[in-house]
Parts: sequence; C-alpha cells; structure tokens
Amino acid sequence: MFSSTKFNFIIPIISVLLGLAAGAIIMLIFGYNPILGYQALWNGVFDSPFFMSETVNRITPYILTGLAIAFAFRTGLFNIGAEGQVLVGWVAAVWVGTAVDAPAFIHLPLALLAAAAAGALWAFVPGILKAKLGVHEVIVSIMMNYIALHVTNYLIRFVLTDNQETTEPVKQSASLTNDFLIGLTGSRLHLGFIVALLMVLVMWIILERTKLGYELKAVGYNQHASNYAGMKVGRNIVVSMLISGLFAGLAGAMQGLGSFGNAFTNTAFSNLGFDGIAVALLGGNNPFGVVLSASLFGFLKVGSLNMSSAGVPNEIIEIVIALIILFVASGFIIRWALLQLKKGEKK
Amino acid sequence: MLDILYSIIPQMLFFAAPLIFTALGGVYSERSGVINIGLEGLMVIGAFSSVTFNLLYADVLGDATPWYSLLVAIIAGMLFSLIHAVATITFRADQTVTGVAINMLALGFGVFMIKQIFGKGQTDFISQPIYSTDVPFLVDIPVIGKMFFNNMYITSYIAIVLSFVAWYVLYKTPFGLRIRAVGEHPMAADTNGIKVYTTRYIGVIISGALAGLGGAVFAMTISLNFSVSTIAGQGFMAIAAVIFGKWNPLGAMGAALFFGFAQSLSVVGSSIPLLENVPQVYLLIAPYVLTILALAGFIGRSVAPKASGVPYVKGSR
Amino acid sequence: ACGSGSSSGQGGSGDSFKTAMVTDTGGIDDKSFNQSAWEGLTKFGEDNDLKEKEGYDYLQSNSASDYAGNLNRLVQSNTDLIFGVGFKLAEDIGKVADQNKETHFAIIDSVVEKDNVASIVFEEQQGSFLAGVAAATKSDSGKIGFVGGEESELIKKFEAGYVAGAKSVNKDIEVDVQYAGSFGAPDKGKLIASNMYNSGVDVIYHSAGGTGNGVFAQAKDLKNNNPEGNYWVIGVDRDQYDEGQIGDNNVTLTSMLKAVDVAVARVAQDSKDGEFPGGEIVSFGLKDDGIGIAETNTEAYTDDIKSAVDEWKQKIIDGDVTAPGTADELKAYVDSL
Amino acid sequence: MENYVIEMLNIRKEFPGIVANDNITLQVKKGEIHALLGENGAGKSTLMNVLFGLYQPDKGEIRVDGKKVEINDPNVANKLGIGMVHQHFMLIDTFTVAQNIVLGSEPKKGLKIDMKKAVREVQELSDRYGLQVDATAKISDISVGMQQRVEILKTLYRGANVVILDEPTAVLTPQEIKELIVILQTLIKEGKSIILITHKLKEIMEVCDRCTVIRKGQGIGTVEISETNPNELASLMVGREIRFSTEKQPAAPKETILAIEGLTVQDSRHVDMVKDLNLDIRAGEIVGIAGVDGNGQTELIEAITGLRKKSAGKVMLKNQDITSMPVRAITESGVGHIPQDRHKLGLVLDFSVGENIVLQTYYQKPYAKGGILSFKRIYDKAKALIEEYDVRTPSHLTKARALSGGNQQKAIIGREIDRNPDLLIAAQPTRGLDVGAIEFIHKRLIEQRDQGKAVLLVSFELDEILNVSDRIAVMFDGKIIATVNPKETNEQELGLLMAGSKIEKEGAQN
Ligand SMILES: Nc1ncnc2c1ncn2[C@@H]1O[C@H](COP(=O)(O)OP(=O)(O)OP(=O)(O)O)[C@@H](O)[C@H]1O
Ligand SMILES: Nc1ncnc2c1ncn2[C@@H]1O[C@H](COP(=O)(O)OP(=O)(O)OP(=O)(O)O)[C@@H](O)[C@H]1O
Ligand SMILES: [Mg+2]
Ligand SMILES: [Mg+2]
Repeated sequence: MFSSTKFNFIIPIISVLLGLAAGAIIMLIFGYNPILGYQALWNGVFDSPFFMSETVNRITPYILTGLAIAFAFRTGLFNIGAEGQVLVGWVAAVWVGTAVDAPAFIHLPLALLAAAAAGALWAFVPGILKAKLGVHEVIVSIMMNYIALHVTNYLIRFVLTDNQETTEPVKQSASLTNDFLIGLTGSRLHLGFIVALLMVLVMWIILERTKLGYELKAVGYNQHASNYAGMKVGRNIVVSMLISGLFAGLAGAMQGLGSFGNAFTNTAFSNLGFDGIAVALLGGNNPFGVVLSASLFGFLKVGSLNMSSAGVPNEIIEIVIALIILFVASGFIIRWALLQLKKGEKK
Repeated sequence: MLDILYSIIPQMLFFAAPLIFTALGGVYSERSGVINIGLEGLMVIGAFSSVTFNLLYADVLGDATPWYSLLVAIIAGMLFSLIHAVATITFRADQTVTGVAINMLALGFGVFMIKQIFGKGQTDFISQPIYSTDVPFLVDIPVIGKMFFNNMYITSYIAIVLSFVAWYVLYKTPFGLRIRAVGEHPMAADTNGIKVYTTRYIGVIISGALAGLGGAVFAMTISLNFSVSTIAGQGFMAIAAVIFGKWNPLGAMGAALFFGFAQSLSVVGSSIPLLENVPQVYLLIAPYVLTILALAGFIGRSVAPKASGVPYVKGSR
Repeated sequence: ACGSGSSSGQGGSGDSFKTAMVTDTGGIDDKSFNQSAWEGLTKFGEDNDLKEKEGYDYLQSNSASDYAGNLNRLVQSNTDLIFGVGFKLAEDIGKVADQNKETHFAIIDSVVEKDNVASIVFEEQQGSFLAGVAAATKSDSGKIGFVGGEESELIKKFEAGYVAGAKSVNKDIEVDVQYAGSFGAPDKGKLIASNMYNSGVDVIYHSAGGTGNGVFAQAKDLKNNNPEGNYWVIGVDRDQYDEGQIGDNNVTLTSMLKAVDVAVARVAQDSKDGEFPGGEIVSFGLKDDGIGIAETNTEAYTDDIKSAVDEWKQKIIDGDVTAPGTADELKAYVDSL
Repeated sequence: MENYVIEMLNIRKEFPGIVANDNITLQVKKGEIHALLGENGAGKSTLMNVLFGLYQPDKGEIRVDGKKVEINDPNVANKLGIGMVHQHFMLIDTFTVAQNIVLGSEPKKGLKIDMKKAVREVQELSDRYGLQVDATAKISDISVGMQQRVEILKTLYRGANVVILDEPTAVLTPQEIKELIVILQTLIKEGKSIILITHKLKEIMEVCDRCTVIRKGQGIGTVEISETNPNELASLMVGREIRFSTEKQPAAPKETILAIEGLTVQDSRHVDMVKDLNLDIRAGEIVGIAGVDGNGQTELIEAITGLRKKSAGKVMLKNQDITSMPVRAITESGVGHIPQDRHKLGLVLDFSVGENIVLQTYYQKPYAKGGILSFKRIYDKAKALIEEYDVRTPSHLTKARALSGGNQQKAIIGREIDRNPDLLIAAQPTRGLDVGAIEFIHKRLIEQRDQGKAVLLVSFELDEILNVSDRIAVMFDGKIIATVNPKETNEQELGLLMAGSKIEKEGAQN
C-alpha cells in the first residue's frame, strides 16, 4: 500500500496542506479573507519574472544553510552555529570581492573560497573542542554566533570601511550577478543558485558515494565501532564541522556576492542559519529534500510580502511555516491516520 | 575593587534571573528526556502574554499587576509547551525539529496577536513593571548588605531559591527520581510502573512554565514592552546554560550567573581606565569568549541524559 | 526633474499621484522612524485628499532581503515617489533607481547620488548638541552619560554633538560614553545604565533604539526606589516622554526630536508640485524644524535649561556655532573652548 | 485440576510482517522452575513481554491463580505478583542500587524520598535471599552479576510471586551462574515460581522441573525434565538432530604468530588490569583464555588490537612489532577481531548489513577507488557473505539493527574471517546464541585453525573453552597463571584455577 518512500513524499505534502489550512482558519477567525490572502501570496511570487527570480535568490542561501545543518546532522552533530558561519562567510567574500583585483575566473572562485574557508574556520572551533575535549558543540556554536555578529560588524566598520555601515559593492569580477540574467528578468537573479545546486550534488556524493562520507556517517552513528574499524573519530568530527561550515560560509557568499553585492553591519542575526535548521529537517536531512524545503521557504517568505496588499499581516506566514514543520515532524501520526483510513476502506 | 563588586553583583543577578528560570525549565525537560530547543519561543510567549496582560489590566489590578502578569505568563508558557509535548511525546516528532517550529510559531503568534490587540507591532511600555528594592535589615550588613541586598529584584532571589528547590525536587523527591529515570532509561522506568509519557509531559510543561516565567521576568524588569526583538537569543543562552551546568539545576544557575557576570564585567570593564583604549569589539565578545574558555578549560565534557532526544515507544528497545 | 514635470503634468487632475514608503525591519509602528515617516506620509495624504493604499501606501520589510523586492513591487505598481526609510535601504535604492529612471525615490538618513533620488538627511548633531546643553545644565554631579547602539558613523554624530553641547556649558563635565553593540539589547542597555548611574552619572542620553528601553527601565527603577534621586534619560528621534512615566514622576528630561514626518511630508509635497529635489541632498536641521528638542516634561525641563538650550539653539541657527558631527570635529571644537 | 499460578492460553502476538507467537500455551505450577526453550527469534521474549504487560496479545487468555486477567501495563503485572528480569537489564546506570529498586514505589518521609529506609529495606531483602548486594553502590560500578541480582531484588521488592528471568545466565561467569542457581532455589523454597529462559540445556537439566519448547513462534509442547534428556530437548527446539561436542582433528601448531611479552595495560581508571603478561599463539592452534570476567581479558584484547594504550611490554605479530601501531595498521597486518560487545563495537547498527560487511575494508580496493566507493562491489561482497555465512536478513540493505543477535554475530564473523587474518581474536563469540548458531560458529573457528591460522578465543563458558580450544590459558588478576591441555583437564580443575588457586601439575607452566 504505502511504501516508506511513498510516505516520504506524502507526509510533507499533507503537512503543507494542513499548514495552509490552519493558516486559513486563523485568517478566518481574525476576519481576513484567506482566499484573497493566499492569492496575494501566490501572486507575490508568480506575478512577474522579477519576483520569481527574487524567490530563486531567496531560496539559494536557504539551500546552503539547509545543507550545512543537514550535513552535520547526518554525521551526528548539531551545527546550530550556521548563523555565525553565514556572517563570517559573507564578510570574507565581500572582503576578497572588494580588496582584490583579478580577472573574473580567478576573482569569483577566490571570493567563494574565502567565504567557504571563513565558514569552515568558524565551525572548526566547536569541532576541535568537541573532538579534543568533548565540549558540547551546541553551546560553543551558540557562543560563536554572537562572536561572529560582533566581529563582522567590527570588520565592516573599521577594517573594510572607514566607519561606514555598508561596504563598497564587490567588484564585477567577483560578482555573481550576470548581465544576461538581469536583462532576462529585470531582477537581481544571480548565478548563486548554480553554486547551491552544485553543493547539493557535492553533499550527496560525499555522503553517499565516498569513503569520507562513509566514515563521517559511521562516526556519527557509533564512535566505538568507528574506532574499532580504525577510523580517527576526532578527525572525522572536525572534518564534518568543517564541511558543514563551508556550506554555511557559501550561503554568506550568496548574499555578499549576489543578492546584496556588499556587506553591512547587522543589529541582529540574519536568521538564515536558524531557518536552515528548519529547512534541513523539513527536507529530511537529505540534500535533494533540502532543495524542496528551501524552495517552499523561499516561496512563502517572498510571497508573504505581498499579503499586505490583501490586508493580511504577514506574520501569518511565519505561523504557517511553523505549523508545516510541526506537522512534518509529527509524520508518525499522519502515517498512522493514513493507515487507519486504508483499513477503513478495506472493511 | 569593592565598588566594582557592588555594581557587578546586583547587575549579574538581574541579568541572570530570566536565564536562570528558563534554564531550570530546560533542565527539567531534558532530564525527562525531551530536548527543548523551543525555550526561546516559550520565553517569547511569556514576554508577550505578561506584557499584554499588564497593559490591559494595570488599571484594575494596580500594584499587583506584575505578579498576576507573571502568573499569566506561566500559564501561557505551560499551554504553549503542550504543543511541544504532544508533538514529541505522543506523536513521536523529532524533538529538535519541533523545538525550532515552536520558536517560529511563538514569534509569529506573539507579533500577530499584538497587532490584533493593539493595532501595532510593538507595545507601549507597561506602567506596572517590577521594581527593585532593598531588603530591610539585611541591607545594613556591612559589605554583604550592599552587595546582595541593595536594589535587588525579588525575582532574582526567587530565581536563586527556585534553583535550590529545583535541585531538591530533582534529587531528593520521588518525582525527581522518576523524572531522571524516564530521561535516562524510559523502558526501565516503565517496567518499574512509572508512567513514562505522563512524566515526560510534566517535564515539558514545567519547562514551559519556567521559560514563560523567564520571558516574563525579562519583560517586567528589563525591556518593559514587547516587540519582535524583545527576546532575541536569551532562550539559546539558556540552553547553553543547561549544557554548561551539566543538566543540574544548580549548575544551570551557576552558568546563568556566569553569563551575567561576564556581561556585567564587559560593561564595567569599559570604564576601567586600563581598558579604555581596547577596541569595543573585544569587550563585546568577551562574555562569549570567556564562556568557551571556561568550557574548554575546566568544565569539559558534559554528558546529556541518555534518553534525551529519543521518543519512547512502548515495547521497543 | 523633467520626469517629475511630465508625470504631474499628465495627471493634471492631481489625483493620480501616488507615493509610498518601504520600511526597514522596524515596521510602521516602531515608535521610531518608520512610524514617524508613515505619519509624514499620512499627513501628506490627508493634506492632499489622497486615499490610503491608492494615493499613499507602505510596504513592510522583515529582513534586509526584502528591501529590493518591496521597492520593485512599488515601482511595478506605478508609484511616482518611493521613500526608503533608513540608511540600510541606500544600496538597494541606488540599484533600483538605476533600473527605473522614470520613478522618483527618496532615501532617508543616507546619501544616494542619482538624478532620480532625493537624499534626506538630518543634522542630528545639532539636536544632540542641545541635548548635551540640557544634560550639562541639569547635572548636579558633573557626570553625564551617553549610550549608543552600534558604534557607527551615524551614532558617532549623536555622540559628538552631545559631548560638544555638554562641554559648551561645563568645560569640565565628564561624559561617560558606552556602546551596547546592538540596537536590540535592552538587557545590555540596562546593565550599562545601571553602571553609569552607580558611578554618579545623573543624565543619560541614549541613541540605541530598543537597547534604550533598558536605559529607561533602569532609570525608572532607581527613581521608584528613590523618588528624590536624579536619574534622567534623554530620549531620541521622537518624544519619549511616555516611556519615562513612572507613577507621578517622569524620568525623561527631554528628547532629541528628528522630524522624519516633516521631511517626508515636505519632499512628497514638493514632488507632487513638480519640484522633486532629484539628485539633491535635502538637509533638515534646527533651522527648518527638522530637528528639535522636546519640552514636554515641564517639571524637569526647567526654565534655566530652556533658556540655555534656546540660547545655543539660536547660535546654531545663526551660524555662530557649528555643532561637530565627528570625533575629529569634536576634538577641534573642544580644543577651541 | 492442576494448581497453576500462571496460565497463558493460546497466545498470539503479531508484529508487522511476522507472527512472533502463534497459539502458544504456557502453564506454570506453583513452586516450580519452568524453563522456556527456543531458538533465537523463536518468540520467547515476546511471550514473556506479553505476560509482563509490555505487549498486548492479539489473541488468547492469561490467568493468574486461575483468574482471568488483563495485563495491559507492567504496573498491573507487578500488582499481580509477576516480576521480570529482562534480557537487557532495565537498570539506570547513574542511580544507586537502592534507587533503582525503589523507583516507582519509593518510601517517603514528608516530600522527600526516605533513602535511609529504602537502603535498609533493600539490604534486608538482599540478606534474606542471600544476594549480598550493596544497596548504596552505583549500578555503573558493580559487575554484571550483581546487576542481575539487583534486577531480581527489584521483582522481590515489588512482592513478585512469579519471577521471569530472560536469559539470565548468558552474561554470567560460571561462578556467578552457580550462585544464581542457589538464589533461584532459595526463591523456590520461599514459595515463588520461576520462569527461566535459557539456551543452555545443561542448566535446564540441572535446575528446572518442566520445560516448554517453542519453535518459530509455535508452541511445541511441555515436557517433564525428569523424563527427558538434552538431546531430546535440542531436537524439539530445532527440529533436527544437534551435535554437542564439536568434532575436530588434533591441532598441528606451526610457527608463532602472536608473541606477547611483559604486557601491562591499564583500564580507564588507571588501574593495572593486565600485569606483565606473556603469551604465545602459534599458527594452526586455538588458544582459549579461561577466566572469570574482570580479570583483564577485555583489556588484553583491546591492547592487542590497538584499542587501548599499553603501558609496558611488547606485542609481536609474525615477528613484526605492532606494540604501538594504531588500530588500522594492526588490523591490516593481519588481525581479525570479533568483539565481545557486538552492538557497541562490532556493528554500526544504523548502517545496512552490506555497509557493515565492509566496515574494515571500505577504504581498500576494490571497494574504494580514489576516495569513491563502489557500492556494486560492496553489495556483491555482502551478498556473497550473507549466503556463505547464512546470515538471515531480508536483504543486504536491511539495517543491522533489525537483525537478531545470532545473525548479527554471523555477519561479523563472516566479515572478519573473510579478510583472511593470520590471527583471529574471538571474544565471547556465542554469547546469547542458540545451540544451532553456536554449532555453526564453532565450526568456523576450527576451520580457521585447520587452514593454519592462529585463533585466540576468550570465553566465560567453560564448555566452549574445553570443546573448542587446543590449549587453555587461565587468566587471573591480569596474568596467565596456568596453561593446560583441554584433554587433560576438566571443569572442576579449571574452575579452581580461575579462582586463582595454583595447583602443581605438569600441564601448568608459564
Ligand atoms: N517489537 C518488535 N517489532 C517487530 N518484530 C519483533 C518485535 N519484537 C520481536 N519481534 C520479532 O518477533 C520474533 C520473536 O522475537 P523474540 O524476541 O520473542 O525472540 P526470542 O525467542 O526471545 O529470541 P532470543 O533467543 O534471541 O532472545 C522475532 O522474529 C522478532 O524479529
Ligand atoms: N522494534 C523492533 N523492530 C523490529 N525487530 C525487533 C524490534 N525489537 C526487537 N526486534 C527483534 O526481536 C528479535 C529478538 O530480540 P531480542 O531482544 O530477543 O534479541 P536477541 O536476538 O536475543 O539478541 P541479543 O540478545 O544478542 O541482543 C531480534 O530479531 C530483533 O531484531
Ligand atoms: Mg529474547
Ligand atoms: Mg537473545
């Protein structure tokens, strides 16, 4: 009847529908018109090529932070520090993007590399402390988030600029934007989505096809057995955090070299990293699942901005997203309900 | 030197109080086997409900308003945490996922409701906050009095007393033994005739009550209003305190006090002549760096309750 | 400016003019400048008999990623003049303005050098100067404080003006300056304020957004315990008198007012009248009531303070004194005293 | 009408895809020790979990003292006087003995647990049944045998009249088993009834009154022990004839493969567990290490395989010094290791069986090339080994977790032997397995020997040691205190040696 792969598809779809239905009920209760509200949501994305590409831009970093967190989860680690890794990746990319002069085929990769390296470096700290001293990665990551916030603000203000809030735009040679795409959509659609999709493949290959992935997963599941099999447990923890941080750092580069083309001081967290947790989990920690869940996130976030045109406060979408996640997480009960339905049919 | 202590200690105490409450909640939830990443969201609910109540009922209740507000926050936190409990315990949802969802849901809900009630995304200041007081008599004790009993919030004392109560309950009473048992080895507890699900529900609901209280104390003593950014990371700091304190109520209290101390020190530090020319950024990150150093240096490995994070399915092993 | 001529010329009836603003992450009820800007737009709308949504409108941003989308949404719905509220939108306004040369834009608190963008800036240092004058006059202890959110150029402008104003009144006054590192950390604000009041500071000027809530909280708490004590706060951007209310007392000495509403309404009106100041930097200061100082707390804001403030205000308006807006200017100014 | 305390009539219990109990009837008389016998996966634990209220039967009826009851919760079972000692202990490591026992029915003083009273009660109970447990000790600090007694105390504390013991002896040393039997007999004297699950026919013959046999979920019948013999029991259980002592040719030892000199090893608390130990193993022989648990066997193996640091001494493999090599290098120089704890060390339970098959070789050709894994080759190998070692699994893609203990063990043994190591270390390779599986594994070990490999067998089962080894080294207090020829010794003598008493005998050198 329902194979487990079938469930893997059905449950998220049902959850999305339930989430939207709950949102509609809330709108009704508070006297808004849910049909108009959702119409505005839909139009907010699909009305024009501009907003569709805007949505793609929004999805791109979600994919990467989703991958970062999913990768860590798959190897038994909780990288709650993606938030900070995004910030340092962002600033590093912009730094290279503004300070270096080079032809595009060197400059852009270099800037991306810098972002990846910065993210990885930030993740290295909790990784090494966990590997060497057994310090819980969650608490160190939380601290590293705050440090990243203050340090990047400082760098932007006093190193990248002379007491400015915003850096210069990155040079065209380091930019992910592309005249052709801009001409096509009149938007800021940038090439970052290619990087993100590439990383989806990278994660999949590492985890499912390489001996590194095999080791990382083994260590995540059972450190004793990994040790027995001659793997270096500590080293694998660090490598796993590095790769996770690398993805998060690249998410920062998408913003710094693409969507914004610069870096600016932040008063609070961007939430890209925290939302990444939800993206990863909604996507079942599977790289392709992450693409789908990031798409849903991007769609809802961009579309919701248009909901005010229907007079609906867009917090409703935050509630809807949260409910969808809750429903997916409670997949067990949906599965149970479906099976009951099936049984009922048979009788 | 003494002067510095006179200012640091009371500051550390008021700063730490919301974290202590919330972290105690976290301890109870995780000890019962349910990870609660949603503490942040529960604090949001606490802050939201207490501020709203305070604004709406200050005229009726007068000076007693803040205390009723705390009570309302406790109840709101409990109700909200029920979502986490039902999803993770009954529906076997992944605890981390659900916690993340709780955080988003709480913020969305809080801001949405504020808009519905007050027509704006940020409330006015409450007119009946909690004020600090001197403790009669004790304040006159030389040195100690000025350090611990001068301009103190009752909520800070409550937080500390509650930490000891929480410790006592967890380690000395049957209920505490049971909470710890279902968090370590639910099946063992089950075969001993303990209702695993009920006990976990209670653990999570306690965390809701205390995190709600923590959020409310933050709102009633520090922010005095509610907006989307009132609770911005305190819940995560509370989680850090839970782990830092090794899932022990007194440890969590110590960790929260340490955070308060480090923050306060970084503020006081900038007015110490010696540190005047140190770039601001070092002082800003000091509390976090100190925490990492403390963990790496002498706290080290902390081991979570064995079964925390694992839904209990009756009959499986 | 020729674009504006044609658009207002076309809509000779005057009804087709549409203006709107994009908020930064605060939202139109942030009790700060998004709110103030919206009040300005509303006033403009009412003055011109426009309907909300049709004649004037706003879009709220929830994160920095939303700015560009919101600006474009307004462009696509044929808005004639689009305001970006806050310097954070400068970058995006610049880009969108480049792509939509027919549309007019205005950026608040920043400068974007484009023909179809008007830059609205304020002389915050002037108001802060007066805040410093008030603080120094009020202070008994000879120690006053300044709490900034983030250590940015903009906030440095507030700091410089404030210190200069204070020193102008009392050359020896001590000014304790601290930055919380965030505009959204009331706990940190409270810590700093607690520390300052402990060390004898009796007036604190904050320019720290939500962090400032903590400053108010601390001042009110101290005031509650010691109603006779001197624990004053100077508010920022708009009149924060209400925030200072505690029982029958009020700790808000005054507030540095930044009349974003006035500026927005003025630029919108000019634009509608075909005089859009494209490519210009429109600066609002004491002179044109773009900057001011609140006198709501009549009890605390005594006559001697008022007269001192008025005196210096006149000097600034007359150009006898230039309020410093940077650390260097401040140094030069203090040296000259 | 017989006087039954427990009657389980026509019990059926289905799990998704499998009928674990199909129409099983079990009747236990008052005051008897009733054995429950069956292969791995036959449905014994399931049946007992039904009786204890952890599972609800799909069909059938349970009677206690002749009254029909519905047991839907362990609490109900406890109230009915049924207590269970589980196959996997239900103890909380971080709690003390007393805390574990009173948990759920704590004596109170005000709001507080009356810990003093709890300790006193537990201690009294322990003394009464001669269990000798220290009520204040932490579970993680006491031996497995002690932990089991705590489990028994738990049932007694709750007033159990019927005590179910699920494979209690699988984890015990011979000495502990003897003590357990005494305890069981005390319980019977006090009027309790006991249901005992075990794979060891000898034990059944020794202590039980009657035995119910189940096979593949079906009840085969109940026999009086006095009227049966081990051979009959075994064939009832398996459905075919079983040979007990493994047949083998005499050993023909050749060159020395493993030479250990002056080895000293510390445990994690820095106590010397292996003390200046010397041992040689030659090609073509099986050396069995006999000894009571906790005399350094675990540390010895961990040291040889590189899992634990050596504080002194030298380990040579085929004349190559492997003393300070890392685990992988030792594995590669020709050591195969069947670990004692198959769940903790031997398998990544969340990996598929196929992935577990290459746990030691995944990084080598032909499974990996340039860092990329070839799952086709991995799965081909897995399928081949599953076939060869008769690992019963739905597929090579099934998670190792879902396999029964015996099949998990077969997968590990296949994996280790297939690498063709010169030295095969087998630690407790048959713990908890049924006789069929044991027979299979013993055959494989001997096969290795016959192919000229050195085999080191560590076991607490004297039967196993005596049957399989060519030479027995007795380990006591971190040292080899005697080496004996299995043909020239017996359980009696080995038992004494294991307890540390040196006896003058020509076989005892070293
Ligand atoms: N919770 C469960 N879910 C699904 N199947 C189960 C479950 N528990 C047991 N089984 C299946 O029921 C059958 C009987 O298992 P049971 O544990 O009763 O065997 P057993 O006789 O105790 O074996 P052993 O001697 O290895 O302990 C097995 O095939 C097993 O796969
Ligand atoms: N939740 C479950 N789902 C599927 N099968 C299960 C489950 N729980 C137990 N089993 C199966 O029940 C069978 C017997 O379980 P049992 O606990 O008796 O293990 P075992 O075979 O005795 O192994 P060991 O005692 O060595 O750990 C195994 O096949 C096991 O896989
Ligand atoms: Mg069993
Ligand atoms: Mg078994």
